[in-house]
Amino acid sequence: MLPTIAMATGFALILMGLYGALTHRNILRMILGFTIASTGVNVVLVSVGYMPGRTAPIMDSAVPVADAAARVIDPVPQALVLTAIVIGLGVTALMLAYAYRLFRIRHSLDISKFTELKW
Amino acid sequence: MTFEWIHIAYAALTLFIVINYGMIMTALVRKIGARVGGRYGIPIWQNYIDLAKNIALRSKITHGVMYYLGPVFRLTGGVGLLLFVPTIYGSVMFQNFSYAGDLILALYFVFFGTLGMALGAGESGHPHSAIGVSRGLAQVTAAELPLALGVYAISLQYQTLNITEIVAAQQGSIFNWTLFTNPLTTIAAMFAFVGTMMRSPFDVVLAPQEIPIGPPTEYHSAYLALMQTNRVLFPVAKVVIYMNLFFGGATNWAEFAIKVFAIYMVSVLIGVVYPRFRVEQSIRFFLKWGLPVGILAILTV
Amino acid sequence: MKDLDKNFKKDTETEFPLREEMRPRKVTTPDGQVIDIDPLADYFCQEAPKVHRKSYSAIVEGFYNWARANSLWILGFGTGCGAIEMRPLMTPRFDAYRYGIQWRPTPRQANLLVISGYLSVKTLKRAIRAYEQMPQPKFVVGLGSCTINGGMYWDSYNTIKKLDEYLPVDLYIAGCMPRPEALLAGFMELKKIIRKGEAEGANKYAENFDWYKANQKSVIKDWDMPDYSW
Amino acid sequence: MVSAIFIIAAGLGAAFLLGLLKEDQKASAFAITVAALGFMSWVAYDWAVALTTGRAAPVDILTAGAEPPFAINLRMGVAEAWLATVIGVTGLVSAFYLRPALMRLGRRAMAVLLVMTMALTGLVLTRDIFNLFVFFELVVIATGGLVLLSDDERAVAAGFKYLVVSQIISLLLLIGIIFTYHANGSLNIDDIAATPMMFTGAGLAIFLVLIALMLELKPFPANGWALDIYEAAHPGFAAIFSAASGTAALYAADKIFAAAGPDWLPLATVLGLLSFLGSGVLALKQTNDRRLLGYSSIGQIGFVLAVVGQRDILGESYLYIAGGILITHAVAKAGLYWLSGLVKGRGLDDWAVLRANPLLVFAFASFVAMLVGLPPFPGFYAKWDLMHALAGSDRLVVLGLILLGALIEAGYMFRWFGYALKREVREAFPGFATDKTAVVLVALAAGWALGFVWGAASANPNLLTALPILFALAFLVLEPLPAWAKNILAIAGLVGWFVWRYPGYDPLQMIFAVVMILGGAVILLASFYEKGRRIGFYPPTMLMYAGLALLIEAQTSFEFFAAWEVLTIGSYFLILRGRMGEPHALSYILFSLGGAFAILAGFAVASMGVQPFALDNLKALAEAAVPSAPWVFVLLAVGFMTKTASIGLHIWLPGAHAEAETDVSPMVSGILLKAGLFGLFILLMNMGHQHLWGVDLTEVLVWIGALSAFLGALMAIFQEDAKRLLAYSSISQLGYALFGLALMNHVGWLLAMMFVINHYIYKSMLFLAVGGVYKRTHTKLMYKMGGLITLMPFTFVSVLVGIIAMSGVPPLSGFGGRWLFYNAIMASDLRLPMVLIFMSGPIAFLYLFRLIHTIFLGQLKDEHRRLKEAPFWLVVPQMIFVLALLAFAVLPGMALQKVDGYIGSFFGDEPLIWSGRAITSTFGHWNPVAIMGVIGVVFVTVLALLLWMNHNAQKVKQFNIVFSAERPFKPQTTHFAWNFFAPYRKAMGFLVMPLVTTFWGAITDSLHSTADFTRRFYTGNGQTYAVQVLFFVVATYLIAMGGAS
Repeated sequence: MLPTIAMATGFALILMGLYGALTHRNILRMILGFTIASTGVNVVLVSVGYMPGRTAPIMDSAVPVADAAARVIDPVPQALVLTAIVIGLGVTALMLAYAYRLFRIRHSLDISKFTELKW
Repeated sequence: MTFEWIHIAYAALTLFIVINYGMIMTALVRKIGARVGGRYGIPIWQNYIDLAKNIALRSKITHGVMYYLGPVFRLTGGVGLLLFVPTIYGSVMFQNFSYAGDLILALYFVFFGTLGMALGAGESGHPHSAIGVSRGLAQVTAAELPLALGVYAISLQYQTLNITEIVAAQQGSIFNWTLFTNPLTTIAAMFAFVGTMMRSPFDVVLAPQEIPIGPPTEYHSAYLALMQTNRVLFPVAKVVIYMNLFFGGATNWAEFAIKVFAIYMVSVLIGVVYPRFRVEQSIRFFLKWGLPVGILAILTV
Repeated sequence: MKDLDKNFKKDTETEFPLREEMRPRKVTTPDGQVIDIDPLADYFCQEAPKVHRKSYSAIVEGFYNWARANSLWILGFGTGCGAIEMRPLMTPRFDAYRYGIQWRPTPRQANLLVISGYLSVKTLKRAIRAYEQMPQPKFVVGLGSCTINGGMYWDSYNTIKKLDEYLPVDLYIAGCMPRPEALLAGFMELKKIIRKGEAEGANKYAENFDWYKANQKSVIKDWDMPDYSW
Repeated sequence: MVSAIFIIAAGLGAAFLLGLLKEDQKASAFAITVAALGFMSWVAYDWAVALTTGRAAPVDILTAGAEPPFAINLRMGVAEAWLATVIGVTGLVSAFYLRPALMRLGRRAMAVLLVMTMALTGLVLTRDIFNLFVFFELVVIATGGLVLLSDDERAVAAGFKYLVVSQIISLLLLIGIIFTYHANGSLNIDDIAATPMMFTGAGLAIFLVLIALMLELKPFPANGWALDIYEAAHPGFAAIFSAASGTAALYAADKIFAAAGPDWLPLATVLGLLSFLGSGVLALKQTNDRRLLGYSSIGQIGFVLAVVGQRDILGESYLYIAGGILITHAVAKAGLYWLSGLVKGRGLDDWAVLRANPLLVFAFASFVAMLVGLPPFPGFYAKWDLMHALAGSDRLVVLGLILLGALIEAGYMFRWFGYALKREVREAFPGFATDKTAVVLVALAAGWALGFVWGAASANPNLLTALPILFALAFLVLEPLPAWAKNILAIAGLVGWFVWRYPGYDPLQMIFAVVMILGGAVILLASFYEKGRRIGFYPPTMLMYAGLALLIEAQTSFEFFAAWEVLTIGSYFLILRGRMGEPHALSYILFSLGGAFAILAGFAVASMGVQPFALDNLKALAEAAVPSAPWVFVLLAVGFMTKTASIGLHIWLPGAHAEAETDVSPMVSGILLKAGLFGLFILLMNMGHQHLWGVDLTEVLVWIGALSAFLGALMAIFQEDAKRLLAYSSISQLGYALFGLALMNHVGWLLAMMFVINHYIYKSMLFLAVGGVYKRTHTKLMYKMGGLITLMPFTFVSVLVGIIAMSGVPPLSGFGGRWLFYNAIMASDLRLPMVLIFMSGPIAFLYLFRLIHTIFLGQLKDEHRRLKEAPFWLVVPQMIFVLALLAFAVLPGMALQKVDGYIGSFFGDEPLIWSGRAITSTFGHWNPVAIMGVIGVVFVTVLALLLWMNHNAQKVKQFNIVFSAERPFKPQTTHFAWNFFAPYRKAMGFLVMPLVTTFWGAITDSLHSTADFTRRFYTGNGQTYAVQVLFFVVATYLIAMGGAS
């Protein structure tokens, strides 16, 4: 049940984020939308790897290495999420930097004003 | 057949006969025309006198080399055409140089004189000459078409391109003539015949007052004399081809004289009856009437 | 009644300018070179007419003269009202063809120039050109009194009076106008002259070329052509 | 061997190392960057060589010390190694190219460049899909950074749009990855391959991964964002973006497609073809060079994607084919972007400045040829193999669409090349930066080297080792020599080749070799008149002759096709040299390539994918009555008929021949057209009568030949331009030859053979003559000339002899053709087409007379009074031709008797009997010597007579004409020349309405308007692009599912 709710929440976040990113003209709002969407993706990632009744895949005294495979949840999605978050951060930072440069050029954050390149 | 020196003498004899025949016949035709109009007409020797007069002229001009050569080409074309076609069927003497080539040679050699004349007239620099040439060439492309088809049809009919063999196939009875065995082809070819004899209705090439007689407008004296000679020789040579292909050829000079005269008169009769066509009118005429007959001829043969 | 009275004669004091197209000019060739063009010298043969001797043999010349007499080709060039009298000659009633007389549309092929009546100065220029372009031997027949002494135009400001001051006339046919019968009779007379070998007008023209030219030029105002039209 | 992990390590390490440097140590930073990139390239190259030569085996590099799937693994195989080399070298070379920009922005920018290169290599090497995602994101970030290198402010917006779309792609990719993992429990690509997923359930997951990867390939139409990058980014980066990024992304997609299984391949095929065609059409309307290159990149990547879609049938040659196209594209596109950095203006015609450096023009030409897939570059070999594989598996639609796409690409690329060569340079030119030029030349060298490698690896002969081609290419090096020296070499080469090769020729090859090789040498005599160095003339000329030389000797379909392409390229550059040659050269190359592609398709279908395919096998194909045989016939015939310019495919010819240079016109008309006839000879000799829907195809050819002969002649008579007149006449003459061939009887073939010789002689002669006149008068309009006979007597004689021969008037050789023609049609069952031929004969007479009259006769114009005879070296070959024509007229047996026997061996009959000098056929006889003799004697006699009577004629001048007793006004108004056959136009003009031109014009117009309409789709708004991407994904999914269910 729990993974399903998490996954549904994740997809809902993705859709909300995308909707926000694609309907708002303000570049900052768009970036925010994408951040929300990538958070949603992360939730989905985690929910896919979750198994009910198991513990976190951390090899310490609580979980001996010998029976780890039976007691921990799948560690791979967790690792993926960590990586994805880091990358998401990088991309968001870059987008914000771009937003700054764009504002410097045109004194506007309206995406529809940057259409000199077309056709 | 191979070449022997005596052939030259024979050829000269043919040429002599045909030129004299042509001189008299064309004068006679004019005389007949005059009589029909109620006139007495020119003396029968008038062609000879005109020829002598033109040769006797004292001052001459030349516009250049091609101008000079034009009449030479013209007469060579006429003489050659005559000599490449057997004149009298069955006679060794009057086979001329027909071993040099067949019907196709005759068909294409017709253009030799035309080309030379056109070049000569061109070099005279006279715009009227060029206009005449332009008209003549334009008209002849359409006029020759039925003949080409007719020739194709009879070579299919007789399965040969050899004129002697074609004449041989028509011997025996008058009903063996192509005229009767293949009337469509004959009609098609006669379109071309009438179209290329420089007589009305197809003589806008020469329009005497508009473009003073067209291509030869600058020619005079001996040039003109050569062209006059060709003017009597060439039609006869051409008629000989038609005679051989469609009217059973000739086995002796009397038959030759009668048949050539009769065939020649076809164009004369049409000429005195019909008024002149403009060039595009005559092109359309040949495409509308001559071409379908020609196509029928090659399809039905 | 000479032509050369002062009302009629050309003003020779002031030079009449050449027509624009006959004036010397400079032309650039495709290669960019500038060349001089003198139309009169470049376009026209400048030779004077030659006197052509008779054939060495009297028999040949006799034969030639017979042929010339029996093959008279008239240049179809009507100058005055007499031109109308030429046409009936082709009809069944007169039928000049039986005498070997025919009409040709180009001077190159004609031997006989018929000046058929009065000759205005403008037409004279054309008649001279046509005459000069005919090959020798060539004959001139003057038709009617206008060619003899000006006739009814004796005091005209614009027509010449005596044709033989400009062209060598072989024969006049008098009358105003002469009937076709008179023309035929005249041509018969011309034939006789030719047969006798006396119709040497072309040689006379060549021999007295300067005199003829001076006369011609004294009445023709814009002489925009070479002295002799070949 | 250094482990491949060091490529990645070196990239990352150097990037970190740069962080330690001080901001102002730019030179050392750059040195480190270059060293790192050099190291990366070297490692990759080392691997590539080792793997290719078999010194090393492919290895998996395990990270984190565990086997997959528990750890990420990288794989170094042949493909990976070569692609990593391409990426590394592109990065390295671009670093040099970007040096000023990098120095300006400092070590950070250099680090980003290193990361970019590293990440792209990683994309290629990794076998783990999540790792793939990571490298992708690195590429995105690095791209975002490098876009800012541009001086163009608009690049910032472009980069942002790119980031927006990248966000969406990464969302899709991540979701796809996690569910793929969920479905089969592994992130390792090889594990995914072990459990292929169908279109259901987990299929959606793999679909998301695939579509995300394909979106990275910028598929049409969801690619507006990428085009903006291409247009606005620094060209040095655009080169990386196109060459390296494209290559890496494509290889990544390929890995997943390999894993996903063959069911997904149609998706790649469809999307690939859509991109290839769609961006090709849109590129037609582009005016900005970089955006055009962007479209071209997308198209090419689409092409490779389509090839990926065929991997199930390509088998072992997959790497060779896909790699060949991919690498050619990478090199060419990088080269072109680097070139674009040398050009200041952004318009296509601004590239005219390249003319300042012939080497750069050569580079441009090479890159264009690479993109279009012309020999000797890898794309050519790859395309050849690909087409054969497609034909072998009956994927004819794909085959057709790929060829269509290639043709469209050739259209805009060659148009652009034409601008560069012919348009005016608008502004003063400062000169090229040496380092950037050097970078371009590196790409050029790489392209040619790859051409050699691919040729060597090909199962077919390597073109770059063919002696004639090497000889032609040698002239590139010899360009600094003066023209006369090169000309001597060229002639010596041609003659030498002929002398060396002719003992091995059969009579048919012999005739064509004499016309093409020796004939070429004779025409080259005319080239001696050119002074100076004549840069750019000899390489294409000799390339054309090389193609012809190889064509004659071709044994297999590959040799034939390669030779065909080579001669096409050579002749294209030759035609382009003409003063007004630009549009005509373009239509020439398009028709020629269209025809070549038809030939390629024909051979591919004929061979059913089996190589090598000997040309003789066509016969087996016909005898076995394979159902595809008539189609092969049609394709090959259409291909050859584009070269012979048969009616319907003729519109390129008049301009191309008329606007060419004086000595080029006879080459392309007298010689080049014969290549088409040679092809038709081969085709008909082997395949004979083919029936399609009950119609005998040779009868169709007869009709086409007759129509060409007729309409060509008819159009010729209305031309005012002398060279155009001759060009249309070529259409007509080649129509005759085609007609004779298609009659499929002995005499008909002999007729065609005679036309090959005759047409070569008289058309070369006439073109040289008219060219000589053009040299003097500076005009080709005939009515502006006149009366040149006394000024140019030799030229006049050659024209006179030429037109007598051509019109078929005895006694010259044209009559022989007419005589054979009648004998041929007598032996045929066809009747109606003859009507057209009968008409065209006299019509030819019309235009020929017009040619000689309006130029040489009539009134001389003022400005031409001082003209001289044509240059000596133009007259020399003409006089040789005159003698040849006379000799051929008297002794036709000299050339024809052997051929007659040879043709007899095909038909098994002997219709002609050669006795002494006379020839007798079944129907008639022809004695050339007797004809010449009779005409000669009569002519001389009559002339003597005239001289005796008229020897004393007075020579007069041009205005001494009877002019109704007036005198002419001016020569211009006295010369009757303009609209010479006005009555003919009144009667027959309706037949020469430009229907064919209108037809082809409508096709190009509709393509252009489609492009103009469609490109409005790219609004420039980043959000719109993002929405388009989403729609594209959804639509593709729905269609794919619909197609699968």
